[in-house]
Amino acid sequence: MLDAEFFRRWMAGAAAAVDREADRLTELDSAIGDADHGSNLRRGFAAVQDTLEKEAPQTPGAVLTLAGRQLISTVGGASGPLYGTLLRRTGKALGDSPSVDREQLAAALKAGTEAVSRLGGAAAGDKTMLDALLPAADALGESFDAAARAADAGALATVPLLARKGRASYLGERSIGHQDPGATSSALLFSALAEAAE
Amino acid sequence: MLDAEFFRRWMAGAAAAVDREADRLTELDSAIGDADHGSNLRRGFAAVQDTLEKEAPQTPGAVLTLAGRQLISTVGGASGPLYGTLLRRTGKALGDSPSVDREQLAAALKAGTEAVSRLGGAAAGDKTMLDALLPAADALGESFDAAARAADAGALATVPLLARKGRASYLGERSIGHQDPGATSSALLFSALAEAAE
Amino acid sequence: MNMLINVPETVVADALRGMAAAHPELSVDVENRVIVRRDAPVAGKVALVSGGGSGHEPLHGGFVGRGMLSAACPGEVFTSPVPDQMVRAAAAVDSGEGVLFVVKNYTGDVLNFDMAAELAEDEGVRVAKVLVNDDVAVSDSTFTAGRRGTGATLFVEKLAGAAADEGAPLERVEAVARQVCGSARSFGVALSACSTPAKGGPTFDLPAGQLELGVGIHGEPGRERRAMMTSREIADYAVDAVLEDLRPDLPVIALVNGAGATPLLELYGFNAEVQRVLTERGVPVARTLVGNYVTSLDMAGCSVTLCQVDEELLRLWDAPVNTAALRWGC
Amino acid sequence: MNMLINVPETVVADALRGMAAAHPELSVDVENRVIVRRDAPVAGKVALVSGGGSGHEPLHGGFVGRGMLSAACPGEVFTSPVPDQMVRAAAAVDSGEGVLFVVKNYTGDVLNFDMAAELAEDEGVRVAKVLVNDDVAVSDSTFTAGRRGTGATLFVEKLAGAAADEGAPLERVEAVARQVCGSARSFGVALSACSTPAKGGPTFDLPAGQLELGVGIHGEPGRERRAMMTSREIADYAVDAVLEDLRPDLPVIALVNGAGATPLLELYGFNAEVQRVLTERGVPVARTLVGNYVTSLDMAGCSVTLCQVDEELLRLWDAPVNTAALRWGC
Ligand SMILES: Nc1ncnc2c1ncn2[C@@H]1O[C@H](COP(=O)(O)OP(=O)(O)O)[C@@H](O)[C@H]1O
Ligand SMILES: Nc1ncnc2c1ncn2[C@@H]1O[C@H](COP(=O)(O)OP(=O)(O)O)[C@@H](O)[C@H]1O
Ligand SMILES: [Mg+2]
Ligand SMILES: [Mg+2]
Ligand SMILES: [Mg+2]
Ligand SMILES: [Mg+2]
Repeated sequence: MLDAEFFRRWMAGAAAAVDREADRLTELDSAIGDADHGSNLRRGFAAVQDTLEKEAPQTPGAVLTLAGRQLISTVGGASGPLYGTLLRRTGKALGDSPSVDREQLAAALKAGTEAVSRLGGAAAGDKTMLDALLPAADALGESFDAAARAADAGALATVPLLARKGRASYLGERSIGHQDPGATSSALLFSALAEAAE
Repeated sequence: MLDAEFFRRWMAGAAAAVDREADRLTELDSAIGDADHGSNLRRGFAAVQDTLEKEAPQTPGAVLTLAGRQLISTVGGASGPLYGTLLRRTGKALGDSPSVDREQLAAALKAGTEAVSRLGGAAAGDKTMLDALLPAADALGESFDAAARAADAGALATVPLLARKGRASYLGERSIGHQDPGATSSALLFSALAEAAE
Repeated sequence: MNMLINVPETVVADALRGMAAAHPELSVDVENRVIVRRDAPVAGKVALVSGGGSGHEPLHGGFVGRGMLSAACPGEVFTSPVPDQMVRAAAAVDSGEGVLFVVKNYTGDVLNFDMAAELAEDEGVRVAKVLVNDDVAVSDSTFTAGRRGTGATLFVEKLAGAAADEGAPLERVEAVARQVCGSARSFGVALSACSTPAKGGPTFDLPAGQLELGVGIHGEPGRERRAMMTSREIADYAVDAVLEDLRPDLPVIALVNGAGATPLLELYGFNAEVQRVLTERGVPVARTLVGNYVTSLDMAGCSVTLCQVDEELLRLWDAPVNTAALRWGC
Repeated sequence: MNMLINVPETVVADALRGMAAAHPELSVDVENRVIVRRDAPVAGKVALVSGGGSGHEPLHGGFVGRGMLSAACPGEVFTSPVPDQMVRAAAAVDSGEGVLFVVKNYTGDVLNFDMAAELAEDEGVRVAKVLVNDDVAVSDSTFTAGRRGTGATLFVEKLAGAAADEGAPLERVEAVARQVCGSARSFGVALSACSTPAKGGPTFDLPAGQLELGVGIHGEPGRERRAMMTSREIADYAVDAVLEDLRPDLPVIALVNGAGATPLLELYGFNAEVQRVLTERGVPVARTLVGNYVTSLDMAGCSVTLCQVDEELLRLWDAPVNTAALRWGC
């Protein structure tokens, strides 16, 4: 069973991964966006760490809800509200039980990704974070590692796509051949989840 | 004896020389000034040509006075009033006789260069047009060619000088090693005079 | 690229401190990143709140004051602000008559303002929103994020701000804003790329001797790249691009806007060409504004915005405005 | 260096046409290159005329209007105007109360304005002249052309213009101008070179990662060249350079001026540092103006001008001004 401590570990791992990979994320965003995805998420997840330490929420749902709220309050850009909504809605779906199992998390993440899709109006294949999030949430029913692998594969699969949402969509055909930064950071999120579960 | 026709030929020759050498003058001005001496004088002497053709003044004095006024009205910068004053005062000193001799011109040019020195507050050795004008006006007592040679030598001799007047003075020590653009254009003026006398 | 900064991380906070010092008529909350007119809330008047990524100054902070914005929310450079800023701004400026959010059409701005609107309404503020999407370089398709918001923002903020200043109710202020959004179109041109502090260098490559036609205000790609053109040719291209989309049957107000690093001397010369094309195309020009109003950091370039105006909009344009960057009639 | 121009030869004329179109409140004589406020001559009031090379916009044309200049005479880019322009301007604006020439200290400007003054006086206009030489980067020595005129020009034109607007006689307007010249000092910094249209490229070489401390507004060399500094360090250097020369025992008005291509965002951040140094040095700041007012085409950089003010000068600063680039109180 996964308790609040597990979810705090996940968020800490995600923050470390984003910090480590910030330059690569910004580089990817530089090619098809505005070169801020790495610094946006680094700022956001650092704030998440701060607030989780300060407020020490005691349930899985509370950890994710608080983390999501904090991302919304500190990231800005497109990814702030989207990642914020992902974690907040996932957290809300988890309710207030002190621990949850992997299947419950998978179901909650599906609710979260649906909320992301509704908020941003994007679907699978639009070359966004959803191309990593959707398959990962699906594969989580199987295992943590499967989810991480699915997110990685989804991120990689954005390379040949034409962007239809977000800033990259202004590039039209020229967006083809580049990996989506948001899908790449989503893959980091699921790697951190798998590591937390080890 | 030098008549109005001679003076018109001189001005035409000066205009041609300035037009031909404008880029070199601007290049010299770029090193120790603001890169406009060539275009300034080209604009001015082209206007002098226009006005001399239109108004066809009939005495040496009238030719130079009109040319000087036109330079003042079209050049701007430091060199406009200075060259304008040179020609205007030289013209006035020539009076209204229909022709003059070389000695009279030499004396008038001395009055002109003195007016330049008074107006700009510069003296020999300050690295200005005066370093070509003063020796040239002196040598004109001897011959047209001697005046042209003296102007050339004077311009060349500005290279090692430290500028004390005009824009080049801001450079301080860094003005050393560059030939003064105004002294260079003055040398062109006296070459044109010698050619007109041939 | 030499920049006049300390470190990239503090650029926005530093600018806000500098703005506070220069403009005692503004109340600048540096920590929470909200710029509010000092006399807010103004009793009986609708308030306008806008915001967006920094780097487009004087937009939006320079437009806070009587007759224009009640508050502005600056985000990080080229990054939209967070909802907390807009919620705080709305609370500070709402007199009870409601608040209009002026939002440029970028995914980040839209999402953050949407969230802010929900939160502000939860706190009892009546919120209306208007989306500015005037950049004709982008085809407005459901398969993209849609047309970008650029120079028309100035018109929306000025004209709706004037309506609010006259005491119009929220519905009317919103209607004016929508009318302006429908009546104003822009086209921008980059003669050089811009550099963000975080990147420390140009955010896109523009080879020497080339220009980008239809560039966005964050350096987003436009319609095409060409060998450098004359001011005359650029005016023909830009004005025609706008007129292809906006066929005015009324006079226009023309905004000839500098991207940041183009000298005002050149911008005025460009305006002469813009006026020439408009005359040739038979479009009467009621007013013209030339200057750096919606910039892209140190980008060299320009944009043309045309806003078709009826008598009422023209009257609102001429109405008093008293902000750091736009001031007349008071 | 991509420029928004047609050909270098027409840059000034094109800009004047564009200015005329944007500013119906000005009367712009494109052929003779004179910008005059449309209501000139104003009966019973002293007139102010200034001018200089183009490329420093909005200086001087942007400062023509009530409470500031009566007319401006733009020369070619970085080349002082010719006397005919100032004579024509003086004739257009003189109401019989006399004209003050505001002249920046460059050999060309001084000589041309001197000639114009003589000619205008021949035509019966009473002329007074004031020489602005505020740039502390140059040591004021009889062995050079003396200190250059830069940012203080804005203060001379504003404060003497306000005195004239109040109906002060020529002697008094001239005295105010002289007082301001004695009370204002500037220091400029270049983060990049500027490019003139005629040259088509940079007029001086500034290696990447270096800055020129004490640069002139035409890119004239300053005190020294150094590796790039932070905004904080530059503010320390610039303010201290000014304060070394001007030791105010009264409050100052601070002008934090952009050279042309420095983003307003950075300029506001720089202002925060300027205010910090002034506070540390115990200099009270009465007013602050931040923006691009005395520019050098597309140069990146900034300058600081401090003008010590007594109560009377401060009152004149706050007095109404209505020009293209500076407008308040009316
Ligand atoms: N409408 C959308 N739906 C889902 N994801 C989106 C949408 N728009 C953008 N994104 C994601 O956000 C990422 C960009 O995030 P970021 O760079 O932080 O924001 P911004 O684009 O505002 O600068 C993109 O790579 C993409 O994955
Ligand atoms: N005070 C002065 N007296 C004499 N000649 C001067 C003086 N100041 C400048 N000059 C001359 O003028 C030349 C520069 O002319 P120009 O480039 O046309 O004007 P500006 O310096 O205003 O750009 C200098 O090379 C110098 O010979
Ligand atoms: Mg981005
Ligand atoms: Mg010169
Ligand atoms: Mg962004
Ligand atoms: Mg010059």
